[in-house]
This record gives sequence, C-alpha cells and structure tokens, in this order.
Amino acid sequence: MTGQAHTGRPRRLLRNLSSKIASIPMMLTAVVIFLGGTTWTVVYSFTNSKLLPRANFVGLDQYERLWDAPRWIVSIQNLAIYGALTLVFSLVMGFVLAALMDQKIRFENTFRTIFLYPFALSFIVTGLVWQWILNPEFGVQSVVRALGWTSFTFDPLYNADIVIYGVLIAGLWQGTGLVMCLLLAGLRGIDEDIWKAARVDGIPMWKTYLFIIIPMMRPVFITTLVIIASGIVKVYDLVVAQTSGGPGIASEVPAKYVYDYMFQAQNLGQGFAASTMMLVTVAIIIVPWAYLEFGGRKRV
Amino acid sequence: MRFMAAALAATVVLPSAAAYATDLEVTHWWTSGGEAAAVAEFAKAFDATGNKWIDGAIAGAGSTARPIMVSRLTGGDPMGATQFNHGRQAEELVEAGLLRDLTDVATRENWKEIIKPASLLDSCTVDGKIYCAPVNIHSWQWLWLSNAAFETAGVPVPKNWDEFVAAAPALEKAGIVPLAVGGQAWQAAGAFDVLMVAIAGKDTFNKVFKDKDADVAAGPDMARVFKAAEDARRMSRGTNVQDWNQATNMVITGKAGGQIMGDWAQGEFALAGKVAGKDYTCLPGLGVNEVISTGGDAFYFPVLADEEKSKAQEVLASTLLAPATQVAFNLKKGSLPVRGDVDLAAANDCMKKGLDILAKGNVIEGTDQLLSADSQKQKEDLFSEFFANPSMTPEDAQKRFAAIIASAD
Amino acid sequence: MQKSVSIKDLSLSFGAVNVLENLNLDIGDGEFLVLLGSSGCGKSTLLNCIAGLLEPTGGQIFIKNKNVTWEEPKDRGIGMVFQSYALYPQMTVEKNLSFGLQVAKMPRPEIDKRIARAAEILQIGPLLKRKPSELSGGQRQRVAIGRALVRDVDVFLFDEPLSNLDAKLRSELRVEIKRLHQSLRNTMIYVTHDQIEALTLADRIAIMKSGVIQQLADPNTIYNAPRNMFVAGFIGSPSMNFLRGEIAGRDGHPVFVTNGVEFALDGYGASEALQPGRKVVLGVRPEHVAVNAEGAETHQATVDIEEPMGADNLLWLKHAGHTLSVRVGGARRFAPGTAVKLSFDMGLASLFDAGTEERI
Amino acid sequence: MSDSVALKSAPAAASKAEPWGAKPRRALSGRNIMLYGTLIVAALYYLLPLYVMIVTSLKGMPEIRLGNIFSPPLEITFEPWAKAWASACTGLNCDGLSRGFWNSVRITVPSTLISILVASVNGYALANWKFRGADIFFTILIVGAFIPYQVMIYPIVIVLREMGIYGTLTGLVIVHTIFGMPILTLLFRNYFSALPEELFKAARIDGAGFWQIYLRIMLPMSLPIFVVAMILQITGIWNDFLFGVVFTRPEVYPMTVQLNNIVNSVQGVKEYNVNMAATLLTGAVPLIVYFVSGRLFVRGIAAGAVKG
Repeated sequence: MTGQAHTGRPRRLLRNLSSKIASIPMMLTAVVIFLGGTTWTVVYSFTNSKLLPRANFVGLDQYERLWDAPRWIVSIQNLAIYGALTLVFSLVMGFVLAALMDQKIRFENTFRTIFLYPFALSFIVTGLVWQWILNPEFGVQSVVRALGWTSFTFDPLYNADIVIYGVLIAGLWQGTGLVMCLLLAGLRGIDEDIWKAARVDGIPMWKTYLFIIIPMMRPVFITTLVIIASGIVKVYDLVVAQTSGGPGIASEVPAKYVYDYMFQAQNLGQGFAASTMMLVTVAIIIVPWAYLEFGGRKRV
Repeated sequence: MRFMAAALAATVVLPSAAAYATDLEVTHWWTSGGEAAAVAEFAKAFDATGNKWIDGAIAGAGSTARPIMVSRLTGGDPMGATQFNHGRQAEELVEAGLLRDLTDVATRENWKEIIKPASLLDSCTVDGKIYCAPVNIHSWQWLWLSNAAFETAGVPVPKNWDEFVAAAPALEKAGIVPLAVGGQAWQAAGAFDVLMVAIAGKDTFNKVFKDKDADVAAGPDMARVFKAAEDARRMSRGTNVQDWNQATNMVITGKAGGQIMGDWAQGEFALAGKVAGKDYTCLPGLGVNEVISTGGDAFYFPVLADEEKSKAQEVLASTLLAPATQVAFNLKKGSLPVRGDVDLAAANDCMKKGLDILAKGNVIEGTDQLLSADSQKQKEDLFSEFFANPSMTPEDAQKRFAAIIASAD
Repeated sequence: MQKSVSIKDLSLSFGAVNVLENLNLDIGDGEFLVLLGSSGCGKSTLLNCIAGLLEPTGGQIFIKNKNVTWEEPKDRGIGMVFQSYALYPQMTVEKNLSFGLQVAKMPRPEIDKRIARAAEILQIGPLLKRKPSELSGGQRQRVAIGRALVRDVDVFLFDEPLSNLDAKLRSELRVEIKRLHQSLRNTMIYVTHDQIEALTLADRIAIMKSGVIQQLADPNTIYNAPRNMFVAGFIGSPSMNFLRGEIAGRDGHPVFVTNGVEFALDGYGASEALQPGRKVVLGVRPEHVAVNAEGAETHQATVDIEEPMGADNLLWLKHAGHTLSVRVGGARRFAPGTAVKLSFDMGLASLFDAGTEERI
Repeated sequence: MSDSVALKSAPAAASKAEPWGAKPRRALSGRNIMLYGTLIVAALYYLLPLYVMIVTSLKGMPEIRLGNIFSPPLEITFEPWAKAWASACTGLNCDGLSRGFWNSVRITVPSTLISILVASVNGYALANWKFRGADIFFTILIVGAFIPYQVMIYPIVIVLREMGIYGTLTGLVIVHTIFGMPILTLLFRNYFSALPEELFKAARIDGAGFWQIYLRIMLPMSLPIFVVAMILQITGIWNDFLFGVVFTRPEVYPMTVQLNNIVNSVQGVKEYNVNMAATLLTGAVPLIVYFVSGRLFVRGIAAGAVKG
C-alpha cells in the first residue's frame, strides 16, 4: 500500500497490509490460544489423561461418567438457576438504579461510587465477606436474634435448598454496579428529543422506558449481556470462597467441577470432558448470535 | 538434646555440602503458624549445610498449589524441590521423567532400614526406584472430645464411639452439637474412612481400598459402617463451619462434643492451651479399634539441568531425614517422625498413644496411598453430599460407594 | 475539453447488492460536475471510489490520464470536503490544515505559505489558533474546504458539504464555493441531493438512480429536456405535471389525448415519429402553463388551492380529471373555485413513452 | 450512504453529563422520597460489607470472638493493619503484604499497558480497516470470553514453554493480554466504530496511513475509552491470583498470593481482623482507581458501549 505507481490490482494478501500486521496478535490469540486450546481440550477429553495429558483414547467414557455423576448434574442445575437469576436481577436492578441515577439527582457521584466499588474487589474477597455476613452464628441472623426476634432464621449458606441464592446475593453485590454503569451510559446516549416526544405524547414514564428507551438501548444491552454472561459461565472463585460448593454438593458449579477434577482429582480427561460440555453449551448459544451480531455487517 | 541433634545433623551433611553451596527453591503449602514453624526447621537445617532454602509457600493444598507445581514442572521451569502427596498422586510425574531418582541417596543413607513403617518408602517407590523423601506420618483415626461439653450435658466422657452416640441426645438437649464436621468435602470423606476402620475393621478396610473389592463394599459389614455414618450425620447437624480448624475450635470451646479428625488437630488444642486428658480426650480408632493409618507428607525433587542444584537436592533429601531435623520438624508439626530410631521425649499423651500403636504395628496405609486422587475425589463428593443431605439413605450411599470402588483403579 | 477524471466501466457491489454497475463518466479539466440523486442512489459511493476510499469491484478510474484505480487516496491528487466537516477535534485550525502536508513531509515554510493563502481565500485567518469546537458550522466548513485547498490538488471532491448547515448559511457558502471555482478553475466533483445546489453550481449535472447515471448534461438541458421521467420528476419544484394518455391523429397532425381532452403537439420537437395509439406521458412544468392567456388552444380548469409564495403564486387546478400545478406571478390572485383557461407551451413540454419512460 | 455520522455523535454526546429525565419538583415530593429512599436502601446494601470489613479490621481478636460483626469497635486498634502489611507470614517470609506490593505493581503496569495497546489496535483495525476474515477472528475472540480460565492453563503452559518464556514476566504479560483481549477489543471496536467515519476518511485523503491515523487522529480522541480499559485491566490484573502464581516464580509473586496465604491458611486460628485488613490493603489500589476516575468511567462506557 505504498505510493508506488502501479496500475494493476494489488495482490489480495497485500491489501490492507498494515491492518493485517497489526491484527497478528489478535489472530494468534484467536487461532492458537482460543481455537487451538479449545481443540486441544476437546481432543484430550476423549482420553483417560490423569495428571498429565496423554493421548490414550477411550472414546466417550469420560462423558458417560460425567453425566452419571450427581455432582455434575447439580452443578448444571445450579448454573442454570444462578445464571438465569443473575441475568434477570442484575439487568433489572442495574437498570432501575441507572434510571434512578438518571433523574438529575444530587450526590450522583457518591451514589455511583457506592454502587460501583464492589467491582474493584475480587470474587475471593466478595465471597469471604458475604460468607461472614450470612453466617448464622455471628452474621445477620445472630444480630436480628439479639434484637429480640429469637426465631428468626436466615442461614442461606447452610441450607442446601437455598444456598445458591446466598451465592447470588454476593454475586449481585459485586456485579450490579458495572451493569448500572453500562446502562446509565446507555441512557445518557439517548437523544433528549425522545424524552420530549414521549412527554408531549403523554406517555407515562415507565412506559417510555419499557417500550421506547429499552429497545433503543439494544447495543448497550448486548455489550452488557456479553460481560454478564461470560462472568456467569466462569463463576468459580466466588463459590470457592463462599461455600466451597457446600453444604455437601449443593452449590457446586461447572467451572468448579472442571477445576477440581483437573487438579484435585488429577483426572484431566474428566475435567476436559466437563469443560467441553460447557463449551458446547456456550457455543450453541453464542456462536450464531455472535456471528450475526459482530460478523457479516459491512461498513460503507 | 536439641543442640546435640543439630550438631549431629551438621556432621552428617556438612562434608559433602560445603563445596556445593547453592540456592534451592522449595515449594510447599504449609503456611499456617504451626506448619510454617515446622518448615522453618527444615530451612534452618538446610541453610546450616551452607546452601540456601528459597521458600515458595502457596496456601491451599490441592486446588491451588498443585496446578502451580504441575505447571512449573511441565512448563520447563521446575523448582528445586516440592512437597507433594506421595503415593498414587505423583506416579505420572515420575513416569513422565520429570522427577528425579533418589535411589542413590536412599541407598547411601540406608533409608530402607531406618524408615518405619516400610510402607512409607513403598509409596515413594516406582519400579524399584525411590523418588521421594517421606518426612512425617499423619494418622486420621482420632476422635477428639471436649470434656467440658460432656460435663455441661451431665454425662460422662465416652470411651468409645457407641457411648458417644448414646450420649448425643444429652448433648443436644444442652444445646451442644454432638459431632463437629466442617463443610469441606475432604472432612466428611475422612471421617467416614475412620468410621470404617473402627467399625468394620482393618481387613474390610484393606479389602475395599487395597483390593477394590466391590462385593465387600456392598456387603453387610459396610452396611453397618453406613448406619454409623448416618448416626454421625444426625449428630453433626448444626455445624455451620467450613474449615476443619473452625470445627476443632467448636470442640475446644465446648460448643461441640467431639470431632473426628487427624492428629494435626492436637496442634489446635495445644495452641489454645488445652491439656490432653484434662480438657480434652483423644480416642484413637474411635476407641473401638486402635488402628492408625500412616499417610503423610513427602518431598519430590524435579530433574534439574544445573548440576550444582542437583547436588544441593541430594543434600536437602538427606537433611530432611536426618534424625535431628525429624525430631524438630515433627514436634512442631504435631506429626510422627518417619524413623523409628529417634526419641520423642517431648511428645504429649495423645502423640504417645499414637507412637505405641505404631510400635505395635497396628497400622494401615492411608487412603491417599491406596486410591487414586480421582477415586478419592469421587468419594469426597459422595460423602460430602451424604453428610449434608439428610434425605439420602445409607443404602443409596452404599450403592454409590460400591460403584466408585468397582471403577477404581 | 481535456479530460481530468475519467471513469470506465466502474462496478461496485457489496455482497449480492450492486451499488454501481458499469458506470462510465468523463469529467473535463476545470469542470464543476454535480452528482445529484436521492440517498442510496450511489452518488456518494461513486465519489468515495474516485477518492480511493472504497475499492471498486471492477472497472478503472483515471485522474489526469493516470490509472489510479489502486492508488492510495493521497496519491490521487484530490482533496475532499465532507458533510460533517470531519475536522480533527483535538487539533487547532492551523494543525488541521497542515496535518496532511506534514504527513507528506513538506518543508515548514511551504506549509506556512499554503496555509496563509488558504486562510486569505477563505477568510479564516483569525480562526487559525482555534479548535474546531470553538467554530460555527459555517466556519468549520470553510476550514474543511481550506484543508482541501492547501493540498493544491487537481480535483476537489465535495460530499454534501452544505447539508449540515441552515438555509441561510447554505446559500451563502454556495455562492462562495462558486466563487472559489471561478477563481481556482480546478475540477470539482460535488455530491448533493439538493437540486438548487446542483442547478446553481454545476457546469454539468449527472443525475443518478440505483447506481446508474440517468442523464449527464448542463443544468439547462437537464431542466428543459430531461431524458426520462425520473430526471423530469426529480428536478424542479414543484414537480413537473405528468399527464398519462395516448397519441391520436387529427387531420394528419399528432395530438395528445387524455381523458377525452386533446392537446395539439405541433410545437413539440419529437425525436421520432409519433404513431397514433402510442401510450405516452406528457410532462409540463408549472411555469410553462399560461393562465387566461390569449392563445390558440385553451383548456378549461378550476382553481382548487392557491399557494401564494411571494414572488410566485402556485395554483393547484382541476383539469380533465388531473391535478395540475401552475405557477403564475405573485400579483395574480385566484380564489378557490374560480374557472380559468389554460394554454400549454408545447415547445417546452416533454413527451415520454409510457412503457420505457424515455423521452420521445 | 451519504448520511454519515455527524461529528457530534458519540464522544460529544458522552461528554454531556446532564441526565434527561423529568425535572425535579419540590424537594420533599412523594416522588423524591421514593427516589432517594430507593437509592439509599440500595446504597446500604452495597456499603454493608465494606463497613463490616473496616470495623472488623479495627477490632482486636478477643472482641471479634464476642460476636456481633456489625457493632463498632469498642477499642480501635491498627495492629491488624500493621500485621497484614508488615509481619503476616507466608511460609517462612514474615514481611506481610508489603513483599508483594511492588511485585503487583511490576506485573500490573506493563500488563495493563500492553493489553490495552494491543486491544486498542485490534479494535481500531476491526472498526476502520476491516479485512476479509476479520470478523471470524473477532467472533472467536468473543466466544473465547466465555471459556473458563482454568481450562486454558495447560495449553498456555505448553505454548509459553515452546516460546521459551514460561516463568518470565513477559510470559505473564502475554497471558494477561490474551485474557483481556476479548472484552477490551469489543469495547475499543465499538468506540472507534462510533467515531465519525468521515474523520477517518479525511485523514486518509490527507495521506495518513494505518499507524499515523491511529496515533495522531484516533488516540487523542479516545481518552474516555482508554480510562475504561485501564480501570477494567488494573482491577482484573491486580486482583488476579491464578495467573500470577502459575506463570511466575516466587520472587515476583503478586500481592494476592500473600493475601491468599493469609486468608486461606488451613491451620491455626483465623485472624479475621488481619484478614480484613489484608483484604482492604490488597483492594486499595483498584479502589483508589475507582474513586478517582469513576466519573470518567461512566463517560467512557457511554462512548464505548452505546454502539453495538
């Protein structure tokens, strides 16, 4: 692409050369690490690798065992519950907070900082603090009981039926602030005239949000969704720090199953099979959507 | 005695070491107070040889430290030495040629003779070659009881498991959790193994875990163990803690009647200033069947290109097993030394009970040695679920247990 | 005239969509050519191809007889002015002007000389130290033109440069661009959807639709002799009146018949024989219909709506089942319902084939 | 085709900070009570853990054992802070978090800079110089954001080993660059796409090439999104434990390793006050970054995320 006076069509490969050179790190990451690493994982999920990866193929054995394992089933169920609730609650809470923040309020900076600061803390810290607050011996429950309501029971982390909601409380605490920020940013990007038009037309505020503003914020919601969803699939540290998967196996999640079987049980094959199942699920949901969303569109 | 031992250690290793003084990075997951103090004894002894111990401590055994160690090894950036669970877990690293053959050092220092029980060295042996240096013996089979708790409940301190079960209602009435079991999975699985040896005996234990006999695992002896586990589950309700030492703390403070935990728990009692026999009672083999397991910790030495560091590795290996180091280390760690020829005069009552049983040869191998990490993990998953979920029947659990044994390698 | 820009068989498609198809266009040296069309007709795409900002799928582009089809924009000898001005927001006006020259490693004195000249021509001297955000829309567009000016190029490309300005500024700047062209005599290619700009500025207009040039001619021809119904309808405000009907013969002379009303075609210069029975469309501009004039042939009509516009007065009339727009002098007022007589100037009318919509 | 984005679109709109809702009426209207009531309740939920952390870190152990975690300290002590910073033990090294602080800085600074640099160039190439197949790579990247890190450890160990940079700071920087790439590239791509395309065209007419346009036109206009990327990366990298420990040696272990060792030690009495002090100390850097640049964060996100 230099200033040389050539009249022929340049070689396909040389067109946009700087851009291609600049994108080499991205291409390498995409192909070698993400694609290559994934392929490697999938291939080795058909082996009986233990501590070290070894190409000793055993067909679908690892997968059969995986789907026979009660812990894996519980993990999948937990991820589904945690994922669905996180998506719904962080979007709803995030949006409500963002909408409130968008009302020309006083102390906006203070409120925003308060909502956002947990995001600066790691999941390990988040898990620890909430483990503590939710501990019935000296957390919320004991405080309420000390106030006189002695039959009060609030021990989500020690009740297998609701433990995943205890994790959810902590997860939302950490992540909603970012969602609020993203959506607030989206709200600020909406043309002022839209609000004027809606007011002139006498549309109630909640209806304006629901039917006009939210559909207009589709791109922001998509970015937000990518960030939340990728966090949900990877949830691991939070559970480890807060419950270690307990009580029993009641709060296990897939990423923890993968990690425990890879490194604690030293059964790489099993861990890889589990991660392959995770990847397949993600791929089925994400790939078609991602390609429609990010690919194929031409800029003129 | 300490001075003597140190001097002895110095004379053993100094001559060969002085010429090869070098830094050696040692990774391990002993990070708490008592553990760190114990490691410091190793470091002190190693530094005394003129080399330098570079400490690479990472808290959190299996989940955190292991992937780091394995990554360093496979990534071609090995440390000088590393703690690892010996037995089945390191086999593959040995087979991959990543770990160093210590047979020369072992022969020179006559490990075969001095290491007791011999099963410890067997766990380090692959194809007749020795790959690790065992440093201590930990036994699991202890029931720790709080004398104060039983006093509060108005019942005598039990002398065995059955009495303990019988005393449970009284404890509960007094608002005391009879049996503290921490939430982490390994604690439930460990407690079950202890119940198994105590109730079904050594033979059943070996048939199930050593021979992987699924029929025995599904049989009537094991059914009794599962019944006992159900008792334990009922007695453990109300233990709202995760870590084992928090559970131990419940016993120490009299909030719980007892805990099934390994010998490392007595470190906690000692730290809290409690005296065995007066403040707390320890029942090896749950007071039913006085057998202890001989698991423990070991150090492995990766293959290094640097010749001087390789020499230093040999010095470290022999330092770890030197009598003086063994005494100093194990007293701090609360574990038993791997050699029978050292004097543990400073040991407390419970430790002495353990030493007696060890001397009698009433030992079994630890489950870490007998089962692969994979089977161990499956077992943990099962018992952690069993202990947390009262609706799971002992029969169901036994069925799943037998299936795990059947598929174990 | 010497050719300045020459486009041969240019095609461009995005996937299955053909935006330009085998387009040919020659632009003379010093000519002011306007590309006119509604949005999506391909006019901006064509301009971007000439600028080298889009790669054509086929065909060639020559500038000053040099094949530049695959040249970088900077090597084509062009300057470009954008609708949104596209001034670099973080740079002062002076930096904006000098950026391209610095990139080309031009010596500083020469850069200063050129900036001074551009500033003088465009009267932006006092603005040089300011940032774009401190300028008004009109000033910004002057700077944008200045940026093309300092490059001292053969060809200026304008991409709807006045569309973001208000009506008053637009007409002021329009005059200025015309003055600029008259003094510089550069080739200018100017994209717009505004027919006034096109008619006032252009030496020639190329009217585009769906990637095809419909007509390329001087403004007068475009206005008075549109080649097809699209061009006829696109140019002029209000639009040309279209009457659908057919050719009939009366006394050997062709006449146009619609809804039973006849129009003599004697004054119309047809390019081919007008066969009776042929379906055609008669096009008459509002100003080419006389109201209540003394003439050979008159038609009855009724005033429906009157739109006084100051200088003009626009009448909407009912005539033979059609609605006609007719322009009369501002002083002539007609109340709705008034019956009037119309006479049509066939010499300035257009006749199109009803099927092909081409001019006959 | 001619209706290109006007100059005032994204960055300018983003720099306007005033919200558009309805105008506030009287101070004590029902609406305001609802509005501030909700905000304050939410703020309490968010502040509670921080309060607990701070209060606990200022108590002595005996007081903590007494119970109520919400009660303010009877006797304020800074000892836990001193201990966490200077004398908490990691194995044999008893110099607290201070040991890892500079290591964390040494890891975070280059990792943040390089990952942002690479991702911004990616985003720029994707937005302005899209080449055939670029979308496929980008799609892979986005899907890659969903892969649990742990799964990638072994493949990356192998790749770094083959490159001969396993165990070096360079290797760690590359790892952070890789895992920061999906989200950052998405943000930068969106941001650059939202910039008026005509600016890019004008610069090309002016003869600027790929790098000149990036450095002289795009970079100066991108402060908000760089702030966002910086905040995200500093937070992520500073809080990272797994990569810091898997891909380096003990002498450069980050602060989080010491935090893990203090917090996760399996034996001994849990010193909650020291744990909390250590947690707050470790979180201090990202927290300060948030407090200082929170306003720019929203602005940057506004510019970067609005366009999909």
